[in-house]
Amino acid sequence: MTLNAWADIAIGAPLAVFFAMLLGMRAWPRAVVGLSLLSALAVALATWMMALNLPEGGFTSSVPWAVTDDFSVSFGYRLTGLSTAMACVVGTIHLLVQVYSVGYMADDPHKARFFGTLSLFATAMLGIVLSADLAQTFIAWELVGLASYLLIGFWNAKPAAAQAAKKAFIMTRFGDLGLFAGLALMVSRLGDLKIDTVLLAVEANTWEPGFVTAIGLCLLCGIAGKSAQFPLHTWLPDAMEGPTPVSSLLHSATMVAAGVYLFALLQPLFLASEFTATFALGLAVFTALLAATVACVETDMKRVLAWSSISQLSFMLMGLAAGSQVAGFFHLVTHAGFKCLLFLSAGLFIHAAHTGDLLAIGRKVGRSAPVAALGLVVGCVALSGFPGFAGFMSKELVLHAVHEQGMVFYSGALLTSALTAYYAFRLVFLALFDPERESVEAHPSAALKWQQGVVVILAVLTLGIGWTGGDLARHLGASADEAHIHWMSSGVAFAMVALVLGAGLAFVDFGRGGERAGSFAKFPAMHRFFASGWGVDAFWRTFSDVGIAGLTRLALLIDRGAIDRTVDGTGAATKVLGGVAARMQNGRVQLYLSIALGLLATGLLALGAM
Amino acid sequence: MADDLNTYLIISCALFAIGLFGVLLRRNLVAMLIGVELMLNAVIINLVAFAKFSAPEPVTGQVFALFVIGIAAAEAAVGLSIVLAVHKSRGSISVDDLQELAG
Amino acid sequence: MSGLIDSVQGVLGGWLTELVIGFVLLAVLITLNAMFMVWFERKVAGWVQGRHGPLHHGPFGLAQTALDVVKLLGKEFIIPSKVDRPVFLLAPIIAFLPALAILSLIPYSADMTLTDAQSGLLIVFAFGGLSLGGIFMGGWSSNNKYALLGAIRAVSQNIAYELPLLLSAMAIVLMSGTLNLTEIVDAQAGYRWNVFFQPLAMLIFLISAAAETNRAPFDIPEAESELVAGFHTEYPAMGFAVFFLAEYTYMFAVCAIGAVLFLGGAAGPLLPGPVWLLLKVYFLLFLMVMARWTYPRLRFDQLMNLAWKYLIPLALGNLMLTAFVLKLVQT
Amino acid sequence: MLDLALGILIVLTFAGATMAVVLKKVFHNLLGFGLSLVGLAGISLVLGSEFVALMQLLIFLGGITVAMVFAVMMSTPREQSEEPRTADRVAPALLVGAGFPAVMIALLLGGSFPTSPVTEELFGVREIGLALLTTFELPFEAISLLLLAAIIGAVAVARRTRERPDG
Amino acid sequence: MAWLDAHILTIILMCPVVGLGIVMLIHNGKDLLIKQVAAVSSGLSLVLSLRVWALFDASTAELQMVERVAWLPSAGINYIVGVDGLSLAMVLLTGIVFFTGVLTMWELTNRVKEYFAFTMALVAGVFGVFISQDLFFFFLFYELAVLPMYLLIAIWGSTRREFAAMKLTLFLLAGSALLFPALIGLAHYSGLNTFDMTLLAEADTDWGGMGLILFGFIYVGFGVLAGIFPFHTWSPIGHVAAPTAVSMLHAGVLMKLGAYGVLRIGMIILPEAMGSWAPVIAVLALCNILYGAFVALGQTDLKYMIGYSSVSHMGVVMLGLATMTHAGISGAIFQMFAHGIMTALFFSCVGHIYDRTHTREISRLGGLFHTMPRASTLFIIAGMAGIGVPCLASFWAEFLVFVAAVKTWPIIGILAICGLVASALFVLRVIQKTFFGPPLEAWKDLPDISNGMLPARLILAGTLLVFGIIPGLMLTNLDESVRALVAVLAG
Repeated sequence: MTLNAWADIAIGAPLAVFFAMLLGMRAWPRAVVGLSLLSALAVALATWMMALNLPEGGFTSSVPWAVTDDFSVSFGYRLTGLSTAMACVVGTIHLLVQVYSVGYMADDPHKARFFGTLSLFATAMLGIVLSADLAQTFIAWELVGLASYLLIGFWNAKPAAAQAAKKAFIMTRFGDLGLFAGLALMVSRLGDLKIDTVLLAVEANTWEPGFVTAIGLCLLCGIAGKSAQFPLHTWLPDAMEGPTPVSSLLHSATMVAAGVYLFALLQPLFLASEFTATFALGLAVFTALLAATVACVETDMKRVLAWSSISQLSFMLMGLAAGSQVAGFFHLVTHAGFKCLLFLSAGLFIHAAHTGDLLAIGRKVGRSAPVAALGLVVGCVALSGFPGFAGFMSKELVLHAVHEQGMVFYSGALLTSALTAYYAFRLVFLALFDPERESVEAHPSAALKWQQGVVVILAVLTLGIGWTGGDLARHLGASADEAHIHWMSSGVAFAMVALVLGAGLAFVDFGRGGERAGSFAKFPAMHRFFASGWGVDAFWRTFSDVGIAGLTRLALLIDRGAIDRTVDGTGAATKVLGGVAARMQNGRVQLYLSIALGLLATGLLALGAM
Repeated sequence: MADDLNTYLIISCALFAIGLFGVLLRRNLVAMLIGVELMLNAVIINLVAFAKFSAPEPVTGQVFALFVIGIAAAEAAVGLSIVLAVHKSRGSISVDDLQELAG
Repeated sequence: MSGLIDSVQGVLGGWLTELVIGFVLLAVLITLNAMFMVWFERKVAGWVQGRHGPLHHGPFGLAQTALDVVKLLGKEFIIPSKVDRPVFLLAPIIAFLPALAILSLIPYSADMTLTDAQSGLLIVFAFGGLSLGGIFMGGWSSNNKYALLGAIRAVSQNIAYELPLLLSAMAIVLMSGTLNLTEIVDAQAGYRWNVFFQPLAMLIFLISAAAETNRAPFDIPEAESELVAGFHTEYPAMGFAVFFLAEYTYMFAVCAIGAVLFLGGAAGPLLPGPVWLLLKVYFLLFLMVMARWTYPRLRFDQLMNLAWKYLIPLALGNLMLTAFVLKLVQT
Repeated sequence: MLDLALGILIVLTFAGATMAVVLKKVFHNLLGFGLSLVGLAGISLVLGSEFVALMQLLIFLGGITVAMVFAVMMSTPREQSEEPRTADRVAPALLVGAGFPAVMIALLLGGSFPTSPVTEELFGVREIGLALLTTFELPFEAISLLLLAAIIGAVAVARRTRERPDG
Repeated sequence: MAWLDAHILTIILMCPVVGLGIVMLIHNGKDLLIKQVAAVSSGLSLVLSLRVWALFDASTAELQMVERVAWLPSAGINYIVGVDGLSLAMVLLTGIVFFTGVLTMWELTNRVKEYFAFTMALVAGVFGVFISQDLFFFFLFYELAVLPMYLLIAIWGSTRREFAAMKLTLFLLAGSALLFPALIGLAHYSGLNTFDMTLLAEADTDWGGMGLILFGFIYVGFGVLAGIFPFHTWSPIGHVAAPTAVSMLHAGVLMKLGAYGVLRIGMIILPEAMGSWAPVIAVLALCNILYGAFVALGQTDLKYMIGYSSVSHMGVVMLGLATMTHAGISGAIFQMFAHGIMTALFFSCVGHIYDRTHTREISRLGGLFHTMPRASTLFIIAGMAGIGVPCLASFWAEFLVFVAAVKTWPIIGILAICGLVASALFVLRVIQKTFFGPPLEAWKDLPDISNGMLPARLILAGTLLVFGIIPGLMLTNLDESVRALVAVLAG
């Protein structure tokens, strides 16, 4: 089978599931689930086949989709090392999440809708990844937004879920405006948006620097929206209202990864403008720090993970913005693995505890769920950057790249690593080592087997994935050296120090029992500040309440006060004029006749004069 | 004089003027109707005159004059029936008493 | 006499002279006719009612009417105080003149016509309508409610019967293809009188004619028992005489037209044309007089019903049938 | 000769028309109107339109005027008080009545109409009849429909009030 | 079949006319029969418009399926019908909305005969406008389409229906008052003394300043119907008052008449004037987009919200036309089509909800997703189309328009793109408040869209999807015609 066919399968199979669901297969949920699993399997297979059979120099194919004289949009696949690697991540994670969901959603009456939409999610994400045309990317990008909207709001009877879904959609849409504007700006210089065309144009360096910067910033806006960077990140923690498998998929391989992937894809464009690159780097460092501090004080398990995702996404962007595609992308891959693991484990915990509150989980479940605990430990160790584990390997590369960009960024990144270690171990300690643990009865269920199986598989994967850096770099077309860790460098040493400091503080705060409030609580003002997410959420709420609502009120005021009043005023004026005319309509035929003849005479005179 | 078109047109205009004057002056419905009929007759003179002097086919003007006569008859029929109806309902046929539509 | 004519001719020109002479002759004819008719009516009435009628003055009482005229001429012409004077005075003349005009159009023989108008028949009807003017002027100006009621009756009756009159005549126009009275007579040459082809039309014509001339049984405008004397209640002496004259003239004219239309006009064997015409006219007049003394007067609503519900539809049907048959014959 | 005839007719017409408008009693107006119609028919005759002239007599005089007389007799008591003829009523009527035709006459004299050679030939009833049934068949039919409608309408209008005796 | 193909446009026009005639002959009480006649007539016109679509030759910009009958040659008025790429989509749109509109009103019980008679008169007018190639007939049909609106709203409407109907009628008549002199002016000042639009377009008349004035008249006159800012207020109020299918026709088809008129008469006949007016049009279109979206955001009534969203979307159409580029104009026409289908779907869902709950207040609704999954899903599809979600037809339209706008007027274009967020805001807000959340007790047992009433909505949703996934269906047909137009506009 050709690469094109595999790509067709990767995109088409899940889409078919979605349409089947939409067009009435909802009535047979089990069939949908089966079909969905089958398609996920096909997708995973296809992505791996593409990656393994990728010819030297990549593969491109496209057919015209929407053609106009000014520009055209094509539908096609552009398979490169980057895209196939990403596709593998998406395909694999998607498969695992689907399998996990079989157990997780076993009792939900709407599971057909769930699996259908999940498939749409995969289609959309793969659409982004495999796309040969930025317009197609944009379309898929929007579809990802739609699918995430539907999934986050899956339990839409819950007002919080509906609200979160709306928030996610609107905030990412804010970013998409930038993306759209950037694309539109590009189209004003190019005939089409094929990625090759764009990259060639960037390479040719024919655009004036200001224009490149403008495009870069616009695109960055879109990336910030999708990948939850400051200031468009607040939707992500709220998105935890969705079912856990969704969170897992959303955070690891799809949606948020899309932004990072786009950055990686168009890296030359961003790097072409020094300002854009530096700005992106600065933004990433700032976001990473912000998110990490919030994660340190957050008490809901999934929200901790969400903030951690934001922070880790910033790390990826740091790597990319610093110029290292391998570093940034490798971190994406490893993060996909361990974050997925963490979420799925969290899902098990929450399933058992019926709550997401960390302290409650520690008290109610703790170590009595061994598989979940295993997942949590492996995931957190990887997250914290423990040497030899996945997180460490990729993060080290990122730090290395950032180091070259200046000490300010590097120190910020380093501080973030320390905080990462702190909140990762805080999570472990709070969840597993609660001295006041209650006794719990286990809930053995057949459905749980699916989930536990997936967690175990992922844990194994996470353990191994850190060592694939060299292969990945080669697959991306770089030398394996780029993924090589210089164990004996000062960078590793600094990282180790950060890890030890962070983990140590976590152990001091939470490892030994006690009040379990943490060091941050000792500075209440700072704690409050962090807990409120640095006030960004409040800012957006104010923006929405004052800015948008104000504009709305203004528009309404104009509409009702000015325009409608003018219009109705015209009506009233007509009425008055009508009253005047009615006076003339006094029932005297003679008057009418005189008027008519007067007009006629005037007309005749005018005609005579002509 | 008798073979000059303008003579007849002026006759017609003058007759029209008298009719118009009548319509405007009088308040009696029948008298107003008479004025209207005079105006119609002015038109007939016009048509017949043009038929003689300038129409390519004289018969056309005459035919139109006949149509005008026919319409005048119809108008008179309806007008007079209205006069009778008005008289029956208000006992007067002066337009001064018929101003309910005045605004 | 001929000298006088020539001298007049010298002054006025040929056709005008002819006209003047013609009208003078007509005036004579009219006067004689009226006088004769009054006598004739009284005689027929007497005959119908089994009595004698006028007897004492002249042979068969023929001078009776002449004496009546003298009496009328000698009477005082009283004008009531509240009448509309000009109209009151004008009314009898207006009533009389159109009848005279009609008589001028009758072809008295093949070549004896005062005016041989192309649309003679139309002119006849146009003037026929005019004679009504005298009646309503008289009725309205008299300032008398009987007179006004009589005028109103006359007007509505005339409007109603004008239609069947015209329609029945139109059937003849269709058959002869002309409006010229002489040509209509010519079309009946060889005793192909229209009465044989159009008996219904003639019947309608006669009935309508009686109504138009306010003759009994259609004499409700002057119904003595209801309206005293109708529209001429207030007229004394000569005024009354002229109205009387007008009525008999009009009767004569209508019958003359009837003779022209249905009875072949002046055509007839042996005798000269005018004689034949007079014979036919007086035959028709005899019919009308007979009708007067035979039938009771109609009520107003019966009168209207007769016109609108019977005569007009019948006349229309007759007209359409005629047109249809003519088309059939032509093709 | 023709000029003389025309002159007499014009005098007749305008005398009648003036009576028709100025006299205060409607009945007199009608008589004036009748007089004017006779003059008008004569003018038509002078213009060679015999048939039109006859129709003017037959329909206007024999039909419309008589109908009007009928209406007057039915509706106007003789002693009905006459409308006041004050200056504020006469002046505007005079103004418009004179002004509009003045404009027309001014325009008329200002320009000239294209004239074709005068046809002396009299167009008789036959030609008019043919024209009515060929070229002008549609308007002819329309007129007949109009008349029908007018008759029905007149009857309906006159009758409706009869059903409302107290109206 | 050949005869049919040769006269297909006239036959399409005749479908509603004949339907109207038959309906008028049916006895008043036989509602079902009347509805069946209406359905057959509308179905036939839909089938025929599909046939037109199939017959259409996309490789030429010429008018196709032309029929020409001399009517008043002396006045330059002829009955000319024909379609090119610009009107093709509109004909299909009318067919679809007409058919689905009739099906949507299947449950009508109040004065059925009159309702369908007026609807068919309206649709006949709409078809006429879209296929007329003669200014006189164009105007005639335009008026025919506009006037039944008054009765349809005033008789079968709801909230403040008389007021709304009157306001709407006055607005549209005011527009017509501008149009009529403009159309006469076109025929007169062209010096050709013809109303034939093709001839007028081909003549190289030098319009000069008169062209600017005429274009202004045409733009405002038609623009009133297209709901251009600030002449839009009649539109939402009319939507609110109108019964369901009338709203569908109103927003789906009637408002398109306005934009189509500007395109067909203004731009094609007066290209130079269009060039001068374009900036004004673009700025007003931007006002429409942003302003409409913000006002929509402030609405509490479902139909008002959709009404203002239409204002916003019509802004996209006008913006596309104002770019005067191939992509922009194609996008504008695509948007006319897509928006027509989309609002029809919107209103048919809202109509269903209103019929069941008897309220359209957003604050009184909630959790309908669980009681009416079908209606909700369809509404959400329409909503997603409204905010330009890909794979639904309007995405392509907006994409093309905005990209072209950024190219022609970068600032206006980028500001217009911001409108997308605003529209996303109000659509999502309404979905969240109306359909999501816990199901309310009051609406718990309300029936969903029945199987019988579903097909109409499915046709609409399906059309959105098909054209969203295969935009080429639309763009290929537009290609040549728009190219010719752009060439004219470029001088």
